[in-house]
Amino acid sequence: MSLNVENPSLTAVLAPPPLRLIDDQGRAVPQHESGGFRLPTVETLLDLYRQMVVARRFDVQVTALTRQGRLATYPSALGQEACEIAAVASLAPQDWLFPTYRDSIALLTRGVEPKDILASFRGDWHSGYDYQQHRIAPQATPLATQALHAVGLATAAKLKRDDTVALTLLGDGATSEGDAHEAFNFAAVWQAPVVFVVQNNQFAISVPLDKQMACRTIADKAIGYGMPGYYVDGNDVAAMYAVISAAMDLARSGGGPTLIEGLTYRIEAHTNSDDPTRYRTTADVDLWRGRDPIERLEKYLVSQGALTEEVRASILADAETLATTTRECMTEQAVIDPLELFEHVYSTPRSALAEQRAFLATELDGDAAASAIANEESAR
Amino acid sequence: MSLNVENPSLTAVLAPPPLRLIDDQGRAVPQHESGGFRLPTVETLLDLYRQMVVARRFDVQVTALTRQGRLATYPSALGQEACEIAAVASLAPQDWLFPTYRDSIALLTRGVEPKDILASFRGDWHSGYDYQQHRIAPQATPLATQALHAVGLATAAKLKRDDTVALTLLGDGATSEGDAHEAFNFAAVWQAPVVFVVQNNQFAISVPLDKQMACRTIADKAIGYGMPGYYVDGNDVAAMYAVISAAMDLARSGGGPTLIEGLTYRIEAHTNSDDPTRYRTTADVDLWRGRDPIERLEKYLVSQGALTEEVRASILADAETLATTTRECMTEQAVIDPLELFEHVYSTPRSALAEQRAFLATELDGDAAASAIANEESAR
Amino acid sequence: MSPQQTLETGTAVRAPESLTMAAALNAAIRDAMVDDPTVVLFGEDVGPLGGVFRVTDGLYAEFGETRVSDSPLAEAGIVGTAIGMAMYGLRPVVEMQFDAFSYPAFQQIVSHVAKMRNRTRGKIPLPIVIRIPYAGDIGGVEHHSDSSEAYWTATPGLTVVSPSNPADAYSMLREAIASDDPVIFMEPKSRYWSKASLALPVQTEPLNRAVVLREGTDVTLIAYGPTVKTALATAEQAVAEGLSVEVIDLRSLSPFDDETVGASVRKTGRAAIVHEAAQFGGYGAEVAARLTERNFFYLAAPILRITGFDIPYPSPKLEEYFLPTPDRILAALSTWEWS
Amino acid sequence: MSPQQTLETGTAVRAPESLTMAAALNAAIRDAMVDDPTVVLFGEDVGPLGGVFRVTDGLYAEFGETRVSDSPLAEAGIVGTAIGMAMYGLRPVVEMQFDAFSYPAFQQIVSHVAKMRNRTRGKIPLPIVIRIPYAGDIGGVEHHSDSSEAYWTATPGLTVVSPSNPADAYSMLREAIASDDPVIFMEPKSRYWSKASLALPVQTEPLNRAVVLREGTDVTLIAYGPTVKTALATAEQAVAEGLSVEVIDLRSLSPFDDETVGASVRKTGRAAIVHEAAQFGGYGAEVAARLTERNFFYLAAPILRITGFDIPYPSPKLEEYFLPTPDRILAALSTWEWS
Ligand SMILES: Cc1ncc(C[n+]2csc(CCOP(=O)(O)OP(=O)(O)O)c2C)c(N)n1
Ligand SMILES: Cc1ncc(C[n+]2csc(CCOP(=O)(O)OP(=O)(O)O)c2C)c(N)n1
Ligand SMILES: [Mg+2]
Ligand SMILES: [Mg+2]
Repeated sequence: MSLNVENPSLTAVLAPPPLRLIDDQGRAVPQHESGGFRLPTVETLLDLYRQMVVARRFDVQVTALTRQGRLATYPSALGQEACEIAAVASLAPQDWLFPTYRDSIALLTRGVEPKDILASFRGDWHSGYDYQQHRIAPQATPLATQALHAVGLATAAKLKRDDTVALTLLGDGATSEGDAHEAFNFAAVWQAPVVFVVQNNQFAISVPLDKQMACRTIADKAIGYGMPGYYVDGNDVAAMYAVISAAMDLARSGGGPTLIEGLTYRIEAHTNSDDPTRYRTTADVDLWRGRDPIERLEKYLVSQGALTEEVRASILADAETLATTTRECMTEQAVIDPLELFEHVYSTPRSALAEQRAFLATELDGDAAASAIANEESAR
Repeated sequence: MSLNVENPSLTAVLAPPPLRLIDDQGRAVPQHESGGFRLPTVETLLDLYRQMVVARRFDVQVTALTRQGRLATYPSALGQEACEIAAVASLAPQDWLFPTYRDSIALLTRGVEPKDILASFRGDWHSGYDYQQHRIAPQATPLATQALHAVGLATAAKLKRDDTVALTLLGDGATSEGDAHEAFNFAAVWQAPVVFVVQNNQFAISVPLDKQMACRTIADKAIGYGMPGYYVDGNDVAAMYAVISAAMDLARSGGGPTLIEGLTYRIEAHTNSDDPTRYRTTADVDLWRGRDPIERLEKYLVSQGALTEEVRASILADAETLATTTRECMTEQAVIDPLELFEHVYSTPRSALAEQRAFLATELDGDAAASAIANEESAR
Repeated sequence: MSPQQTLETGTAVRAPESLTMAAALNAAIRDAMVDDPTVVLFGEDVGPLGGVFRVTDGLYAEFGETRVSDSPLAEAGIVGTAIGMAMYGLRPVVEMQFDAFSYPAFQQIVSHVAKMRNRTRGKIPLPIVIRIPYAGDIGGVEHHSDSSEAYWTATPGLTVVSPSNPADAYSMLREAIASDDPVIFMEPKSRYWSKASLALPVQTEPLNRAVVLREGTDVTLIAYGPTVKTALATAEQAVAEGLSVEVIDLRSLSPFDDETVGASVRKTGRAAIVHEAAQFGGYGAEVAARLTERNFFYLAAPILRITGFDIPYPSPKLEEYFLPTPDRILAALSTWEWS
Repeated sequence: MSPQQTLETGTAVRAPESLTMAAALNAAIRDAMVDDPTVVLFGEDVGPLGGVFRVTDGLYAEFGETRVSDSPLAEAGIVGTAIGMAMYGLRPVVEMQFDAFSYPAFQQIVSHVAKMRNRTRGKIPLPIVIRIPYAGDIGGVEHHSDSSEAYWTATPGLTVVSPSNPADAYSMLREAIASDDPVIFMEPKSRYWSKASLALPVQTEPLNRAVVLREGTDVTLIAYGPTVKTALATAEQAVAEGLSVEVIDLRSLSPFDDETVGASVRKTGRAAIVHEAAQFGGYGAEVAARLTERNFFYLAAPILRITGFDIPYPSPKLEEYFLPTPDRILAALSTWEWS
């Protein structure tokens, strides 16, 4: 598999073209080239469009806040909206999502409040939303580890005869980890109702795909586990949605796991502390800017007469409202009690932790007393 | 992939038949069914036969010694001789072998003395042969870990422009480990001169293949790494030898890694402490006894007039000589100095270890003195 | 066997029978599974084979594939999927076949099992039991005799326990399965075949408490898992030397029962800790350090550690030189100045 | 920059320049690669990017793909292949991107890197350096601030070191690469940007020795890596309180320099160890236990451990409450009875 996507002849020799339902120019792909998948309805696509636009606005806003130093870190998904939104849109309410650090817009799309998403990135606590309510696991940092959690949860649901499916997002780099392999294999052997969506953004931080794997496509890996695999244009939300939804249905009906690769690109740096000019050219980035998933769908929707100026304006207004909410939530300082550090490590109380908590409490009291005295003195 | 090999219709649906050059009845497979591989010469096959017979005699002998409680443990490879011997026979002198606990007969075939093979199984030391001389890594117990070592060594050889190839043996169960995946992937990305030979004996201790993986064949896994994969009848030494040799040539000429699956069966228990009646039927074992790799080749060689009674007698004599050597080496007690415990942990001396060594030395002296006194007393 | 009374757990009390530790562990899992349909068991060879040490013998036959299953051979996979199951309300009991084979699961254990509850502000507890047969003295080949407790006890978020006898094995495992916290349950291999007469379901001391197994006045000997037997033998042997040895079985390694052990040390003024693992950075360091910190002015002598040497666990023919013995322990105690 | 003399290593002495610890580490790898063609470097993002901390900056450009390379993203793979390379005569230097991301390599490190030499009776040494950026105080999100030293120091067969300043960073890394033993080289992230003026190639104390960084008479304060700075600040602050603090930088965690540290403790009669990792089962336990064992009758008070709490490393906004500070250290010292 080659990173060198500008060279279509090379890519063509090595891998089949990814599945598309809407092409680069925003035109519907002929039925016979669509691998048996059907283009979602215009209503569905319009909804996906709205979610992508809102998600991007959020992403851009948070990136800006991060540049201002207001967040500890933020991994942007700019350019990957089609994968992220299609994944979330394919979930039924009872399904679970297992995201990574990169998938904040997936959380947003599933209804998590900006302030709760940002809690971890601004350093308040390691993770900050209601997992049960949203049915979203904490965003995972240790790569590919969450894929196993997804398989376990899906298997538990199957054992309980619930019709819950788990969907997990992974990066291309993460597929190299042993945990990814074990997750794929356990899922296939146990016929777990789980869907693996690999966002192949062609880089693991600075490492390009051809130093990461030598297979034609990531989807090919599915063969070695005995599950279906799909190689999809990850900037075509229609295709991603159609394929993921089909996989969810398959899983829900007892058909086991599916591996889906969405070929896409990360437009922003890996995180704010990354310098992508060290490992890729502006030309490469520009090429992929030109393949923008939102613009592509926009062309299609406009061509269908579905995206009127009115609708567009209302979507943009939604996006702006969200951006405002996002900025505003950063002005409220979360109240974090240092003594909470000791609260959640165990459910069974431990005397040693109680001692350490008491120690910190005394220290804090001392500090408070000291600063009270200092304040008094300076007030004099 | 199904364990239920008695049901050919099922297997046939799920997987292609494994590659064979000599069939169950000892007949050469027609050229057009041999996947482009050529039957080795009769001389080569006769040599492989001799090595298999000798190896089996060793294995039977060691199993007997183990039953007598003379070894801590011994994992037998009875029934898997075609894989083991074909692998070793495909090695050039400069090549390295990375075996597991199960592959003692591979060591034997590469020239390691019985006493040096058995050092670890009788509990003298963790491993006991000359690695550099034989170019064999220590037999690995933590599953699949050695596959990564093989890839590393092969890559080092490539960097040094040596024409060394590394071959590693793995079990079917071991392919489930994350390390196997990482080894396959590193090898493919780095185009390392390494050959992976998976002995699919259809069990990982008690766990049958269908609880281990859901793919058609283990060889299929190669697709997901972008390397060639071969599904071979692991009881046909001719096919195993032809395929492994071709893979070694490919690796040596810069063509990168190959994954080879040999479908075989472990006739004995997993180790002497295993009770296989708990997880498989005698009928199953008998079925596979009937597919014996040595008998199959014997039929072929006899049909070719290559295995005369004279030759057979000389081979059996060789085997008996080896069995005798093996029994005899068990009567010599290896001299193991407890103080050697501290010798090899680090190359840089450590005062704490020197102290502990001195402590043990004093203790041993004390014991010696005490038993000397006791002896004296009892002599009085 | 007539039911005598129904405990809270719903398990009837059975007549006393002679049970090995392996059988007691087996009974504990079985009873927990009967009482609580959310308890599931999986791992390598735990199904039809009943585990390489037969701890799960018969459970597959009794509970079937949905509750007891052989997993693919991958330890990170086992622990990682157990995490997902626990997130969905199950209580997985998983087995690492031998101690050293828990290492592939290290990341899942340290970065997730130990931290999930804290990460989620208590919202995702992980009631998982990870059973690890550990330690040596069974003539095992390399990688089959490791003592890995120090890795787990150094990890905040884990509860680490080790029974030394069949009664505790039963009681502690039941409590571990019932706990909402993840528990690393370390089973001393060399004690699997030790026997006791038990009327199940037996309940011993709470999971987080140490017990004084034998009272004494001169020295506190602290042990756990496989070395408890050694410590008791030492105490017996010490009588002849006029030494009164108090023996403590820690049972819980993390948390450490400061109260029970501290009281003993303050009484005797001398203490030694015995374990199989290497000394440097071993669990005994924590025991010695914290007891000294908290009871320094009661101590007549430094706390000693009688442990394995700072080397990898040796091959079968050499393990006798490695393992702490009563003689070695008594010799160590005699290095103290006894004024 | 004019060559002044050619050392044994073949590296010319350069004029003094101001270098960060990251730059000193970079120079050490570079010089080692120039001197020894068997040194190779690989890991995640160590190539064109130069590592996420830029420790390998420029090396890919200078030495090319055959000696410096980005590997697939798999830590067991990185360490496992390094083992194979070392078996074939190379000296791999590999990077674990952040401390917690060394955990997937745990089995390869503990069961092979640490044990290969012993297993083979010295016939297969493994000259591998595993660089691990560790510890916190950089406002990192979860998993980016772990202190994992206790896992490695509890493992016989590993050498574990940690520099606290640029000069040691250079010298110790050169020595680690030259060592025939595998070395876990722990780099304190928060000190990467600390500077010193150095004339490379600089050679400081031998790899296995601790150094007394500041002499004092009342207390020995023992630190390593990130907390050395804290310890020095404490000593400075203590002057005002009339307390003379001796500061020791351990440098080598395993082996432990009993001689140097023991001498100091016997002199002062009081000691405390400072580290970021949690206290329970942390490396400080070994330090306290062994110093007490060996120097009990010189001690006027128990050895204290001023460390992180027994909790997972906290989120950025809470790390200030977790990390040992001079105030906290001085407060701890004041709990001793100072007669
Ligand atoms: C086990 C582990 N190793 C290393 C890292 C450090 N790391 C964080 S993101 C990253 C690259 C991941 O690439 P990919 O999986 O393609 O996801 P992407 O960031 O492109 O979305 C690395 C190496 C980690 N988080 N976990
Ligand atoms: C990492 C690891 N986990 C578990 C084990 C225990 N174990 C030893 S052999 C074995 C089964 C291996 O099966 P397979 O790979 O098929 O090889 P076979 O024994 O059939 O040759 C298991 C589970 C181990 N050695 N290493
Ligand atoms: Mg990526
Ligand atoms: Mg097998």
